[in-house]
Amino acid sequence: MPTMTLIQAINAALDEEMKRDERVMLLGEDVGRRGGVFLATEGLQQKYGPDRVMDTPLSEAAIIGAAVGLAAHGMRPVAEIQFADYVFPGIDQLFSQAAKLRYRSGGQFSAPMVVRMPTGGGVKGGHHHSQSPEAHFAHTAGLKVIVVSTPYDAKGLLKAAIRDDDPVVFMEPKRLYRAVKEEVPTDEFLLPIGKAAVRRQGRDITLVSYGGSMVETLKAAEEMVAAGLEPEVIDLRTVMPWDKETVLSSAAKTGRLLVISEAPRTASIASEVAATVSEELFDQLLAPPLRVTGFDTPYPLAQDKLYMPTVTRILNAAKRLLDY
Amino acid sequence: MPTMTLIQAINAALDEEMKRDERVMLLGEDVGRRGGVFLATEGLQQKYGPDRVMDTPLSEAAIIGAAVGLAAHGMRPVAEIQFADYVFPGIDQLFSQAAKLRYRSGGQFSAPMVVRMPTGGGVKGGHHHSQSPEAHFAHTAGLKVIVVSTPYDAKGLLKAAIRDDDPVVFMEPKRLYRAVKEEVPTDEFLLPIGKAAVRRQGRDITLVSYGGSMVETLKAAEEMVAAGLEPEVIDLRTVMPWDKETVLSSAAKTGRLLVISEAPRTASIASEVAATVSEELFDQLLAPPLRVTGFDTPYPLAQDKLYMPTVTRILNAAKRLLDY
Amino acid sequence: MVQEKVRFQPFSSEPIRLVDEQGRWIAPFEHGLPPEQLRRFYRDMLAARLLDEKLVILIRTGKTSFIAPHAGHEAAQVGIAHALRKGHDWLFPYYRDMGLVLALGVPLVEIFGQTLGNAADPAKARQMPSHPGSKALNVFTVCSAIASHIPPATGAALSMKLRRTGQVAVCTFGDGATSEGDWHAGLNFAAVQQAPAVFVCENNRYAISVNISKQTASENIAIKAQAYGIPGYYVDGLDVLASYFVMQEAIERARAGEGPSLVELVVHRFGAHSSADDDSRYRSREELATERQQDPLPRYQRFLEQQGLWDAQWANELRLEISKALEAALQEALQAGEPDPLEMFDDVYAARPWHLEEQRRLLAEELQS
Amino acid sequence: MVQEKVRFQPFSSEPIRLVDEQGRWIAPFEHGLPPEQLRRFYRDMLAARLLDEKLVILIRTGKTSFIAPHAGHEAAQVGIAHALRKGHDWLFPYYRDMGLVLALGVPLVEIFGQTLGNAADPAKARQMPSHPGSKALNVFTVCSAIASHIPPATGAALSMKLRRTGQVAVCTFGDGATSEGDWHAGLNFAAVQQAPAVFVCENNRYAISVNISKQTASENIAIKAQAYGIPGYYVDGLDVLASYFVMQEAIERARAGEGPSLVELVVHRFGAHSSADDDSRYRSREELATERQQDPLPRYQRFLEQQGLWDAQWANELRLEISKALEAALQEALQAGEPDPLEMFDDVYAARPWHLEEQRRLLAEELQS
Ligand SMILES: Cc1ncc(C[n+]2csc(CCOP(=O)(O)OP(=O)(O)O)c2C)c(N)n1
Ligand SMILES: Cc1ncc(C[n+]2csc(CCOP(=O)(O)OP(=O)(O)O)c2C)c(N)n1
Ligand SMILES: [Mg+2]
Ligand SMILES: [Mg+2]
Repeated sequence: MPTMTLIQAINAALDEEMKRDERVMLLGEDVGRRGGVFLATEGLQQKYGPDRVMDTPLSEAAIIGAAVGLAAHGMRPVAEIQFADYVFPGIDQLFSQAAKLRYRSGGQFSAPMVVRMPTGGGVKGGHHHSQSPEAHFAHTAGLKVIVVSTPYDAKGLLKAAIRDDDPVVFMEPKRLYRAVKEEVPTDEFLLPIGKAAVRRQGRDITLVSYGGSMVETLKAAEEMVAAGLEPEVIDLRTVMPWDKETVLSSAAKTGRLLVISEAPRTASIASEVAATVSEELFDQLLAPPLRVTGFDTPYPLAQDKLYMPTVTRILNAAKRLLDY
Repeated sequence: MPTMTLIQAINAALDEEMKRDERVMLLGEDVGRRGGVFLATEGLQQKYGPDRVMDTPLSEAAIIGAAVGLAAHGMRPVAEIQFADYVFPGIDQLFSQAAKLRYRSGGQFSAPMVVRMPTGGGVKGGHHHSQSPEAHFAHTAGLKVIVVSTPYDAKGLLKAAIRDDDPVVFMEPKRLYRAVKEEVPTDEFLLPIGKAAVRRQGRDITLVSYGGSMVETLKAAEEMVAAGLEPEVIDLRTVMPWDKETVLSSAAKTGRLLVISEAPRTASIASEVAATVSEELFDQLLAPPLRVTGFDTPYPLAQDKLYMPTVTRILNAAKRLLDY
Repeated sequence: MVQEKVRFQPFSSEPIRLVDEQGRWIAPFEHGLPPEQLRRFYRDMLAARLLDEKLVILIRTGKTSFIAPHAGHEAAQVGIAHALRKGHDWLFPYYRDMGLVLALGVPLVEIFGQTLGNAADPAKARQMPSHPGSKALNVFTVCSAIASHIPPATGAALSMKLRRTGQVAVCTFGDGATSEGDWHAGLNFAAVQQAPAVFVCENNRYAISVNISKQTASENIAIKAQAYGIPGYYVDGLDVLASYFVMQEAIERARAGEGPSLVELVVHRFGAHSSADDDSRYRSREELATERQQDPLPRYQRFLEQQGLWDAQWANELRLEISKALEAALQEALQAGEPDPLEMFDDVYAARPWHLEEQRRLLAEELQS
Repeated sequence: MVQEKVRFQPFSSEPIRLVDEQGRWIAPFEHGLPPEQLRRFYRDMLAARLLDEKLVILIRTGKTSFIAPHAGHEAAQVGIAHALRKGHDWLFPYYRDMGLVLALGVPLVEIFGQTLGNAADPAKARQMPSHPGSKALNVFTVCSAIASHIPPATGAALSMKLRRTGQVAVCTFGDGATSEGDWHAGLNFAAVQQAPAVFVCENNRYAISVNISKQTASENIAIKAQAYGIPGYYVDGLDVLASYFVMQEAIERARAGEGPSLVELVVHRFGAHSSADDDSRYRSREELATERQQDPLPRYQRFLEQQGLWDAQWANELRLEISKALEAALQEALQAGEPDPLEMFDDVYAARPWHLEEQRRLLAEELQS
């Protein structure tokens, strides 16, 4: 089995799906000749031509909106938004059109499309190349939302997203694009949307995270292990619909829940998971569900690393839970 | 003291602030000659002229974006978005420009502006005249977010918002515009942004709500009282920053928290309040914080009333808490 | 498209007009249409007008919650409907297009079902009235958010081009819509890709209360096509034949692979913006009276008279027949029951995830208790 | 604005050009500028070029994380800078405008501070390099989101008009920016209100890798002004005097209350899009070599020579002087320390609400431990 980086896995998934299904096409800013600013679509225009790997004008509304029409008419578009931060000029297309088309038409029309976007901080991107807007998508009925953290997942989930009959927002933590390589099968495999991965079994505390923050979460877990603890680590992978079952059964077992995400804190995915777990497991918890999140500030260039949950911050919160 | 509806209170607040400060101006679709589709700005163009009460082209990006420039240059613009549902074509202006201008310029520039919008359901508006998008705003650092529920508050808080040095999103539940009248002083008064109102003192359970859902929350409270219970009812009024102190001290007293809001459930203000209270009062709670919210579906015309938290739904949840 | 078939010049300074106020054919070419089709235009315009009147009654009698009257737009809408290939081409309409979707063949029962918001609405009564749609007829369900359907129309046209389906995407909107960013984004992308789309502005010179002078400083709407390197046609939309022929040329041009165009059909809005509006607040009754003098129906009647195709008895019978059909469909729609509240949780996704199952269960319990 | 002062026609089919490739003055009017000012243009273009080279070194040596080279844009940027009233008019620049803000007077130490992202950045190092701003000079801090500054420029211009300040808002952007919805929304509103704004496209025919042929199907950018009923000027942006004189006319037109205009300055982008880009992936080296032949600096040198204003020694000294100033400012900026991490919580709002106090405390504790 070959090893791949996350970006290579994305590229492979796109390639395979385009080969498999003629209706699959890519569109976005610089996805064609340049192969994307992160090279996610490298080589694909050469292979499939400019009609199926299409450079668009600089307009996120045009990209997402055209994807809606392409999908409604029978194509399987995969749109790229160059950075998650730039989804906002096109977000009405995502919210008013893509997310609601099936519903408003009573099931007559639908928009099976994927909107891919690099997300998150850690690459010295400042305000507009670092944000993690997944809560906006998850709060909007009609969208599925995936945030990957490994090459293997990226491939299996992107392929599943492309075949899904609903609009899927597919978020790729850019700081992980080339961070690690792992073995990724070259033959056909799909991963189920909505299913979390238990990265580590344990019984003392449940750490729930996803996306870029999985790095620090896993590091923190290692340090805990070194200190003789047994944390259970869950990677949500899909944040809408998120895998409540897996989280609840883990938290019921450990009695302690810590949710970690680099997105801003207020009204976040972390808030949702914490609120739900406290609602459903009140009696079985040994301590209150806690959150370690990004701060409620715009993303500051100078504090590119400190803005996000650090290992220290995660460990401090875990200690609070364990000492409770 | 005269009695006023909520819409009259808005109109009065705008009028007073325009009289007081020449820099205050209004802009939006139909706000001028027509006085707004809900007549919030009725009579003001006649009084202050078309330069200070300006009909704009049909573009929310132009409205919010121009407000940013007007504010940065020294005016005090009050922009109207015709329905909260239509903020999305202009949301990048709110998120990328208004919310981050002070931060990105290191405090050199700022955007003291208000974006008013009718919000929420209950008027047979279907998908696009019923939504409650406050969580999107609250999740975005740099914005203050107010959702009013009474004429008195509307006047005092709108005046405060206009004088505030930061961008404020001011949300007006449209189903309350003409629902009730109450006494509203004609002389100068301001209400503090970020301060909740305790609508009813009690000790058995804390009901936290805001905006349109205050109606059903208060009705539910009345029914509880009739059944011999003493609910405490809190109207958040500001959802960013929300008044944690008031909520915590009430929940600490009653031991039971129910948060009610007609906005969709996932990653909502209700989630945030529930998660925070469970985090901070874990030991003092007698039952898990619960939420009664709008459903995670687009807003359906046919179920205009059932989509929102009904009195029954609130009472059922309260019963769950009280029987816990 | 063969050059000799090109009849119209884009960017004219006066609106293109084939029939004058007196009903005279003033074009430099023969219309060449059979009497049947000429009468059919009248029939559809009359049906549109009578539907409008019926909708007004439904509002007055409290049977529906909202309407957006289309009276004054009939010639434009019927011209559009006849220029596209029904059930083959796609239509991306907006909320004022009831006359258009009717002429296109959307069944009256569906129209009334949507208006009543009951179980007769094939879209399950989730949107306000005036939001029709039909998968069967390729009518993309209307979305309230102004201009938000423009980029999807571009996308559908792109799909038609990529898959060589020979279809065209026709997208309608009002003058106000042209100010939205999505309008610009959609036209620009369509033009770059030479997608087979026709963008049609039903310019009634008002966006609710906002006069076009506050909407744009451009001479007219058609000239905005210059920004995209595509033709822009400035047309008298009270003239059904001008609307029809220009639309046809634009559509066939798109079908032939020559790219999109922008067609401006100048119309009047005889009613208020909607049943929620009071237009006397911003529009003088004199202005309205003058516009009503230019009603597209009598004008087209004069044309038929001049062509020797008018017959008072035929017209009376037509009116009766349409009225009956309207009433029958309305009655049928009225019979339909209320939608099942639990349908609320369907069609959010292709299948219900756990959280919607939970929320559905909560409501089901509430409804049972 | 007095009619006789109008020199330029909008919507020309060829770019407006006052100095040809050989450096000859080819305009039908006298330039009437004193030698000092003509030399100043050269000085500012050279400073812009040398700054660009310095920034490239900072990237190569790992001292900064990002730059967006402006080489090839100098004539356009210096033309703009000199046409506006410094410190009076407002500038809404974009990330490729380092040469422009320098010519406008933004101190080099601030520019380097912003580039280094340290405490020498008056904006507290919150944004990526290439995002300058200055309250003192009315330079609206650059925002990364393309075209998002257009509606704010319109708003500021509106404020200038309403309060009769006699100011003008000048707003710059690239060719790619013209595809965004906000660009359209901002220009349209400014035109309706006849706001004193000048919208300036630095058209280098690339948006990162996307050639203008995939960006828009319009003949050029200037013609897009037709959509807003305002003049659009198509200008050779490698000609500093053409850029200057056209900008001056557009700005004074706006100041005189005659409304906004769109100015297209056609330039070259000699570098890659940014330090994160590799333009050999999408742009042939031959194309680039041809463009480099049209370098605006030698062209303007030829003009000065023809005017008898060139002096090799003066030019050498100038280069030395600028290089020294650049190095001195860089050294000064390098001295500044890192920003205090706790500053992260400032300027979100005018004052910190409770949740930011809490979050700040959390970080403070973490930093102490
Ligand atoms: C994005 C958005 N903003 C605002 C509205 C509210 N609104 C509904 S119709 C309308 C006016 C539309 O005018 P126009 O495009 O000219 O069409 P007409 O109604 O005149 O046919 C407005 C502002 C909306 N539906 N969508
Ligand atoms: C809204 C938004 N979308 C995408 C980007 C990413 N991006 C940065 S620069 C750029 C190209 C801009 O090209 P152009 O406007 O021509 O300016 P130039 O860089 O050529 O000077 C893109 C796509 C962005 N910054 N903002
Ligand atoms: Mg109109
Ligand atoms: Mg460019």
